Amino acid sequence: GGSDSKDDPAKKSSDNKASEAETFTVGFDKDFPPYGYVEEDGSYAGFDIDLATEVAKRLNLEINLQPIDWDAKDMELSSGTIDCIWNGFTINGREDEYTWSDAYMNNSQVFVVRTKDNIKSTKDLAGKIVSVQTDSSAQASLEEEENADLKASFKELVVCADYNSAFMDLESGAVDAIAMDVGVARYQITKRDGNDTYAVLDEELASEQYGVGFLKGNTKLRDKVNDTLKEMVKDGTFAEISEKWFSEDVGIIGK
Amino acid sequence: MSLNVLFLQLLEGMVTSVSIFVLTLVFSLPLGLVISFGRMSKNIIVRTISKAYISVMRGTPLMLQLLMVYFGPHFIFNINISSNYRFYAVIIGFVLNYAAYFAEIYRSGIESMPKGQYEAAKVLGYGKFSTFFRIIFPQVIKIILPPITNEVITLVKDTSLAFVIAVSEMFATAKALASAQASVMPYIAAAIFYYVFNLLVAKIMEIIEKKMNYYK
Amino acid sequence: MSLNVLFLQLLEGMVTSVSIFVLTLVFSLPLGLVISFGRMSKNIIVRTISKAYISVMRGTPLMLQLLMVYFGPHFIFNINISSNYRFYAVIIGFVLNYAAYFAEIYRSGIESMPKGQYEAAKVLGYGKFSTFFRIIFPQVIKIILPPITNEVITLVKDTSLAFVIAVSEMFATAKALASAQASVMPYIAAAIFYYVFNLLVAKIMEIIEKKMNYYK
Amino acid sequence: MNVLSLSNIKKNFGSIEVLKDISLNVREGEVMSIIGSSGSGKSTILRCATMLETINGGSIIYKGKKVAWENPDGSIVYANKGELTKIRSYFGLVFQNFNLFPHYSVLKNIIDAPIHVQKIHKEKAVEIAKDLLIKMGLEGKENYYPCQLSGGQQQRVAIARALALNPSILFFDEPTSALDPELTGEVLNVLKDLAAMHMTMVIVTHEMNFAKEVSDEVMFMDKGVVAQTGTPEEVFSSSNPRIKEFLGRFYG
Amino acid sequence: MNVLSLSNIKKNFGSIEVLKDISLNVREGEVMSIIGSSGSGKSTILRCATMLETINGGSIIYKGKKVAWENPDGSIVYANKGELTKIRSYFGLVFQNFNLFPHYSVLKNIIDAPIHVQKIHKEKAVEIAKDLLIKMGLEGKENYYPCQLSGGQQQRVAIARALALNPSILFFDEPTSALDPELTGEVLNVLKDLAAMHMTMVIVTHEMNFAKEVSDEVMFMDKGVVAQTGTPEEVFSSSNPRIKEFLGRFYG
Ligand SMILES: Nc1ncnc2c1ncn2[C@@H]1O[C@H](COP(=O)(O)OP(=O)(O)OP(=O)(O)O)[C@@H](O)[C@H]1O
Ligand SMILES: Nc1ncnc2c1ncn2[C@@H]1O[C@H](COP(=O)(O)OP(=O)(O)OP(=O)(O)O)[C@@H](O)[C@H]1O
Ligand SMILES: [Mg+2]
Ligand SMILES: [Mg+2]
Repeated sequence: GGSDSKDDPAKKSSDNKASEAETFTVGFDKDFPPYGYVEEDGSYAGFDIDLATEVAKRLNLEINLQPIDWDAKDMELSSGTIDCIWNGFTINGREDEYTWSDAYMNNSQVFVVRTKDNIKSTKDLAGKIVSVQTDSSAQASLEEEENADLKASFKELVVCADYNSAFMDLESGAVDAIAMDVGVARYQITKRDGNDTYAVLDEELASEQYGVGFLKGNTKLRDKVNDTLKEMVKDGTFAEISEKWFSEDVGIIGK
Repeated sequence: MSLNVLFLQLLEGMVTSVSIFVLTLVFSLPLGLVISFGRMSKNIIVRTISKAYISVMRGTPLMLQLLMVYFGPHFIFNINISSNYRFYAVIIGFVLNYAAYFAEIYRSGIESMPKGQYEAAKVLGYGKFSTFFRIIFPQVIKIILPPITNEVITLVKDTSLAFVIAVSEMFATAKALASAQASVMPYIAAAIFYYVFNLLVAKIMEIIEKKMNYYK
Repeated sequence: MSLNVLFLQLLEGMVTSVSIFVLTLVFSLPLGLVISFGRMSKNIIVRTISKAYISVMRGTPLMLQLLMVYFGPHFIFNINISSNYRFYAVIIGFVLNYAAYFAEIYRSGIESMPKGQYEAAKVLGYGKFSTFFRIIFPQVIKIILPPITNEVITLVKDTSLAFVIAVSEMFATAKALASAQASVMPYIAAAIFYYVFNLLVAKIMEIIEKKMNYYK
Repeated sequence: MNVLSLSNIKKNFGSIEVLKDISLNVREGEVMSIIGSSGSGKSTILRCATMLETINGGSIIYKGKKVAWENPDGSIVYANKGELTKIRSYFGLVFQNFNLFPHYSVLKNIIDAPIHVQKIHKEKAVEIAKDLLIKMGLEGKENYYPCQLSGGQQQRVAIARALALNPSILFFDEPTSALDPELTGEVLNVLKDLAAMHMTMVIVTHEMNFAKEVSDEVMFMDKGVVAQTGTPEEVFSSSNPRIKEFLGRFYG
Repeated sequence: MNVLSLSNIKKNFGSIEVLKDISLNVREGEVMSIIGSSGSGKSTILRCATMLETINGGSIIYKGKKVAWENPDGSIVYANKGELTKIRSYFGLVFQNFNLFPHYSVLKNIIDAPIHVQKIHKEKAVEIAKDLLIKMGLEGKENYYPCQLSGGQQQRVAIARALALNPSILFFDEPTSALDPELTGEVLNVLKDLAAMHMTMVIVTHEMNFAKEVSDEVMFMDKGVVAQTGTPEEVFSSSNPRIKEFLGRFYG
């Protein structure tokens, strides 16, 4: 168990950060559009990136966007090399592992299928091969007790490395469905330039909330960010950013 | 979570890793020999093709080669691929890649054989086939064991690349566990597995080397 | 997105990859020599430590070593690490790892030197230092160039491991672009980069080998 | 009857003419020594005769069977593969550096070719090999590896290996170079025994004493041509200035 | 004056006594040949005298300076490092297989030690080297590499390399084995020239003719002991049965 040993350095590094307090280092997965990814010109973009940038500006902190290897996120956070994880980061199931901001948007896990396959509901997935990204919320949901029957009905659950290869798997017929975050699913489907090729099942696998994760105990920074987010909701900036990425206001903070 | 429990959880991944390891060796060692013949062929076309093959296989990342082998049939020939093909694709990709490395090792060994051994065999009436397999190759094996050992040890660690086409070997499992438990223990378990596996491989190779030392 | 634009995109990553490559070689080649001396030392403590070092470095995945080097200071000594340390950690990790491989290559080369060369130098009055650096080492270099080339080519591809501690080298950039654009083109561009880089490295090593061929 | 006839052999390496016009005949039971200074082409003759090098002119005939001959247009033709395989069994060659197979024991070195080339039954091959080992004074060394033997012993294994195939003629390339006087004596005694058994032999040697003592015929080579051939007495008392110069030290 | 005195030298390899009780004195300007059968310990004597092996008993003295001696308790002491470095410059050794430095040109092989060991100025070293090359008949070979030279030429480079350090005594281990009669003659002539120049030399050789002709003293070794020492006439007409047997072939 590593949770005990984590408490002590946590305080220390958060104190330290407070005294420096010049920069705001945001850890994110640059492989996770539309929340965080690399633009054609090499800059980082995404819904969460825009939010974090705005928050930093209001707090008078210099934003430092740090793409990280998702597998190393906990080590990055506990060693103090990043101040928070902000990147479509699911609160549910991780409530005790981080100090969280308020949830700022809802997310759901859905199934993406090929349109021509005539899969309309999760029942139709019986006997099919379903792909899920390793260490994703969708995988966590499928491992849960309440979804045991659904999972058992699949012919096989394939754990893949990234969504790019998962979509190639779907396209080439090796898998029949991908369980994934709806936002990412929409982005990938649009990008893949074939709204007709893929469909998202209406039936959701699970729903959950995204939040900003801080090192356990770092309430000081969490409070500042939280207050700023609320302020942004109030003056409409949050809605504006949301419209830009999702054509609607997805915000749930302060509502 | 104790190391014991952890190892149990990693067990399935370990079996996959070891299978990839064993199957790769079983097929790439002979294939490498065939390619080394091509590389040394007098026929310029065969030689050029073998040379290009070795160059590309050694010059591009194995990870990309695995993606190619797995997705290639669909994207190039528009064939629907089945999920069962994953594991085969991993083996094919590893075999094709390692055969290129082994081919160069064989070549260096074969080319270092003194001409006198060929000449002695020729004068004694051996044909080309028996000259190679009775006289030359057994001696080549002795010479090339150390570089082969190097490649084999690299292979132990390379098995982790299989996850790029969703074959869950040991390291992928360890990574997932590390995330889920927000702990570095699975990594440590993985390191121990690799280290022990490597020690084992090194020990076996050492024994083979010793066995070969009955002469010279 | 055209290949041109893509390459521009990947350029920054390439610079990182090449820097890792060059710095690793610059430091690990001499360090490897020092370790090989340790490995051949008459002092059993020095020899055992060197042996263990080599065994662990070659026996565990480089990826884990990078994580250790970067996060170790914090988790073990409770030192605050800064983000600037990332790149240094990558270099330290690569250097420590590759030095172990180079050490074994040096050792094999040094041990293969005929005793007569040492004896000739001794009778002529050379001291230990000049015997090694004037007589033995220049000849060792010639012998070990091929295995060194193998390691160097592996290093080209290993640079992609740097992303585990968030140093965005070329391959990580390619992967991110592939995700953002839902396309395999960045992968292909990456493959071309590796291939060309490797060709270049192989060519340079070939030229050095030719230069060394002025004797024997 | 001639076991071997070389006629007008020419051999070039690139633009260098190493053998210019070499003819020699070896009769059954005859011992011929080839002497001459370094680089004169002695080894090359043996290599051409044993088909390790292809000739550029002339003809090679073993026991009346043509190995290679000149077409009217001057090009060289070799006999077909089957024929050559058969002719290979007529001769044996003991290399200057022996070229034993290091991964085979002494016994295996001797029996491997009989078993796998001549398809002789294994028991038979072992019997022949053991006989030869006794003859060569190597009794009890069956299971040694070449690296465990002294130079002289290795050489005797190489001779046994060649003899096991029951050749009609045996070639030796400098069988005693790099041996000390005692070992040299030992090896030369083996050759003398073979001569006494009427083994047909061609020996390239620097041992003038031996050439004089054991040969029926001596051939002196100089820069790719035969300077003189004859009985040992004829050659060693030759008035040819090149031969006199070469032998100078010997009588020194 | 004795350039070298070995007294009661003992040398074991593990439990094998290779040198049992060897004493010899080499006077200035003297040429001593060591003969004897293979394995009798000839090379080992040279290796002990040149400090390539440490002795297990006895003493070594060069020009009155003690290199190694026995303590009262029988243990062997060597002189200190500085002293040994100085004494090393008194002798040169030409190895049986030459041991030239393959990565250095002929010139560099000769001048490297004078420049880097004896700290002689480069121009001076080159001058000395060129003189020696002329003396050895190697003019114009300065920029060749050892691999481009014949065996005889390599040997002469090895001699020049040893002479360039201006030693008081020169050791040779089988300088002519594996050379053809002509090259042998050539190398022996070089040694004769050195003898004529009153170079002090100890030569292990299988060339009885040469030993007889050029030596002031001949030492016959047998199984780690000195069977006889004396003038060539004395040794070559010895009544010792072992010597007679060994020389048998020579007179044969
Ligand atoms: N494969 C080759 N390519 C080019 N030249 C060669 C080759 N083999 C031999 N020669 C040359 O042919 C000439 C004769 O060589 P050969 O080996 O027959 O001489 P040799 O009489 O046996 O000499 P030695 O007594 O030194 O063995 C030499 O000048 C040699 O350099
Ligand atoms: N390093 C060693 N370890 C063990 N035994 C050795 C070693 N060096 C030499 N010997 C043994 O010592 C004995 C004398 O060897 P040495 O080389 O001095 O003989 P030699 O008279 O020079 O013979 P040759 O004429 O064959 O050169 C031999 O029996 C040899 O096997
Ligand atoms: Mg020859
Ligand atoms: Mg000796």
